[in-house]
Amino acid sequence: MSSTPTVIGRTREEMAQRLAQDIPDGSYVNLGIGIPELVAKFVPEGRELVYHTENGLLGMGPSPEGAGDPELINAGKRHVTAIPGASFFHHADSFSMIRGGHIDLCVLGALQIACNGDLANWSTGTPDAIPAVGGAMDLVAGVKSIYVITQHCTKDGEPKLVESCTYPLTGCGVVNRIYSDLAVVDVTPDGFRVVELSPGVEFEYVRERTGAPLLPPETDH
Amino acid sequence: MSSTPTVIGRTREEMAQRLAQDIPDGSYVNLGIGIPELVAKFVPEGRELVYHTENGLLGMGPSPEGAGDPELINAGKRHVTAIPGASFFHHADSFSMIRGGHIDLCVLGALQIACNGDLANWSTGTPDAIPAVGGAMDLVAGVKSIYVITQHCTKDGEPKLVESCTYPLTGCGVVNRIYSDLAVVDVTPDGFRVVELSPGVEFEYVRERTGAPLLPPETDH
Amino acid sequence: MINKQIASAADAVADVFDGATVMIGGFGEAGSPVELIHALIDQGARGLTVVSNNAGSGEVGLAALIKNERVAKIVCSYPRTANSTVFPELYHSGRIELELVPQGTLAERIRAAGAGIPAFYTASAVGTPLAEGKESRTFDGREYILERALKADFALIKGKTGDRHGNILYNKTARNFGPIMAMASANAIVQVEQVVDAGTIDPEVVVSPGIFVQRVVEIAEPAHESALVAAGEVYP
Amino acid sequence: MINKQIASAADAVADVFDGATVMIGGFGEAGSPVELIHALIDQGARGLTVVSNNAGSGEVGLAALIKNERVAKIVCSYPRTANSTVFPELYHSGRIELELVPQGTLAERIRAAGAGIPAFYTASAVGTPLAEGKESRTFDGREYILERALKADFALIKGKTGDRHGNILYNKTARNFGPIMAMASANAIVQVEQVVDAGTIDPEVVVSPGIFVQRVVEIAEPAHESALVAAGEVYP
Repeated sequence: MSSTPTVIGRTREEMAQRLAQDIPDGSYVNLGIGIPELVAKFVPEGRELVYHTENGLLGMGPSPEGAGDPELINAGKRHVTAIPGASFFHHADSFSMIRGGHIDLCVLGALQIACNGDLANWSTGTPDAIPAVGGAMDLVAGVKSIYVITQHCTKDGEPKLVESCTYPLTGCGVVNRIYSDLAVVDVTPDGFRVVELSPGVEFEYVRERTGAPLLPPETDH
Repeated sequence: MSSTPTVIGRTREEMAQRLAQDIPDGSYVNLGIGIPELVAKFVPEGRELVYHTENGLLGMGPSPEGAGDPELINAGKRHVTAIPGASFFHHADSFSMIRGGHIDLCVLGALQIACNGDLANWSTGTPDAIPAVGGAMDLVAGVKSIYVITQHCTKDGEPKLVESCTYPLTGCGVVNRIYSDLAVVDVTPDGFRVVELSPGVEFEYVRERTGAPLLPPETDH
Repeated sequence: MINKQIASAADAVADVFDGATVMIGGFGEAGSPVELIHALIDQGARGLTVVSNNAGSGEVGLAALIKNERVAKIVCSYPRTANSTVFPELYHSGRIELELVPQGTLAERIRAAGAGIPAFYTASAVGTPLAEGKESRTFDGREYILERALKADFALIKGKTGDRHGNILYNKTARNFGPIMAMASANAIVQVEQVVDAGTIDPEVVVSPGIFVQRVVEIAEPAHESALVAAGEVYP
Repeated sequence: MINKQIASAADAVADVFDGATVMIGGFGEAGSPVELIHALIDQGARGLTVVSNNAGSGEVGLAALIKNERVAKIVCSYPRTANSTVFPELYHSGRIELELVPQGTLAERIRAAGAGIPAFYTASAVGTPLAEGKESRTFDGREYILERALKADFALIKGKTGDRHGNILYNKTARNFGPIMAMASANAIVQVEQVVDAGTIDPEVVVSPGIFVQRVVEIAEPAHESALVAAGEVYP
């Protein structure tokens, strides 16, 4: 078995692709900066999603071909486009959409997720870091469903799915589901439960890399 | 003296005209329903005022000649026009202008005004009346200056300027100045003070028709 | 694909349930969604809590809904109207409950619900009978009262132009409560004179972004309440 | 006659005083009023409290204002930027104070000030370090924190088109904080590419009604921050 692949589980693109399958047609979606942004590329044919970017655009389209408009950007400050049917609005209206529960889904990255749904994704809490939170706390407090897309472990091999977050929280009990390289994991009243293992990944392998009790997939009855 | 005039003091038009002299150029003004509406006709040449109507129009113009638009109305539900430079907006934005202190002056009618500036102008408190308040409480709480335009006494000869309102209040300590048929009266920390008597009206005559102590005009020093 | 256009007013209000809270746009007749209200009368839901600035006039539109005793309670700033005996009659005989709210507080409570703000402080109504029983608190030396958000199950709104995304433009002062009631309602139903293709409305001028609107109905030539009242019409 | 147009950016910011609270529009470079900020640097006011979503980039615009040590405190949601060492340097050496506010709470606090709401409740930041020391309260079984309105003496805003009444249109996502900062500031100063005759802007599409704007300055060809940074420019 010297041909064991060096990569086990899903790549970033595959994680984004897997998550994209679970977004219902017609959803209003806010995609965080980084891997979450990849999700838009993988939405299955025939589904129409409307993307919200908190800096004041509903109906965000992909990055423009050629030169962009420095006044048409997304929350990550990248040049984007507006689809037919888009609208621009000010920040208070934009966060009314978020805080008021009008957005169906937000996809975010994470530093840590606790088994009660607590999320830490804005600060490592180190004293020399410049604290910066942006709209993360508003998104997790207001959007109907919060999906996290993340590597299962840090680069140092530490679990990101934990009993209790050690980093400063973004929100309490807010995460609904995690799409990692190793598995799709739901946050349930009983804690983490695997919904689906990535191809070629064993439950035990994921359990060992999870910092809190992990329930196996529910068997069909 | 059998030629004593039956009308003493200012007519409704003259009250409106007198008040109009005191509105500075460039003011944002909300005019209540009834006599206050007359004020717009008497603004001195060379002054530009911008009229706000709480149902969503800044830059209200006069009633249209000919048929009006049933969807272009003022707070009194009368057909109006919009001046060049006008804007339409929704009710939360409209009352942000009011509550946020952006409007310079509101002119209102009154049932009673107390010498501490309390105003009653929305209900006689009779049990069979249908209570209806509209925007009056928001206006008196939010607009920078509140001028009342009113007959000095009721049709039954009862004073409207009183020690303490017996009718339900619209707001506490909100009235700055009263323009009546008999006088212009300021609400001061010391109570009612005549600023100016109407032509041909004696101070004593006004004092007798005022239900609270009335201070004479301050003499020039 | 997203397509919020509904074939008829009847279809658009089909699921309004007994006891629902229904916001109804309009300031007087401007912005009053007459056709949607008539469809709601036909639909038959009862025991409604209606949130609307006024209580209608004549015996059409909102006044007809009240006259037909579908409204258990109205939340309103100014239920007194020149041309209606409908509300006063039911009110005096105790067949309709009234919650009287200052107009700006009404607007802000609705906006708060749409914006996810459960409660806020305002100086409006402090020291008046409408502040009785409300919590009060001083900030920077001024007294304020606490007001709660006001949300609804449905909103009936009159716009001018819409598209399949639910983007809405309004006409002049008929805009009034429409945009905020759309925000505050689980199901915002908007009648417009014309449904246009997505992209026809400039994104810079959209008044109600589609996310706040669930259903759009085309009513090409909406009736004006004042014309119906002048003609002595009675609905149904 | 009402004419809010001011001849120059310098004239428009002439009365900004030491210690003033100044809101500065923009999300990243979109909507950043570079020319007004540079005029403020030239003007010389110090000890400012700046309210702005970010802390600027490079050594132009907001970053230059900070670099020149005019800012005693910044109220901000995301002061970390790709192309600036200016804020981190001053922050680490204790020469600038930071009040970190979640972006939506920042927007709502600004809007509240403009709307005459002294305080409101929000669920954002509940249970996080940014809720420490804040009052909390439960409504309908959910916990919220109390947030206060945030007002300013001046606002520097970038619009696209204006008129003598102060009506303003914005450009795409450069709208962001402009309309609410105008509401919340005693003196809202807006630079626009073009001042047009009153009546040119359709009253249906006005974004900032003139009542919220005190001064309008025409800057026909405003600089883009990213272009200045790419060119290595430093102000002054």
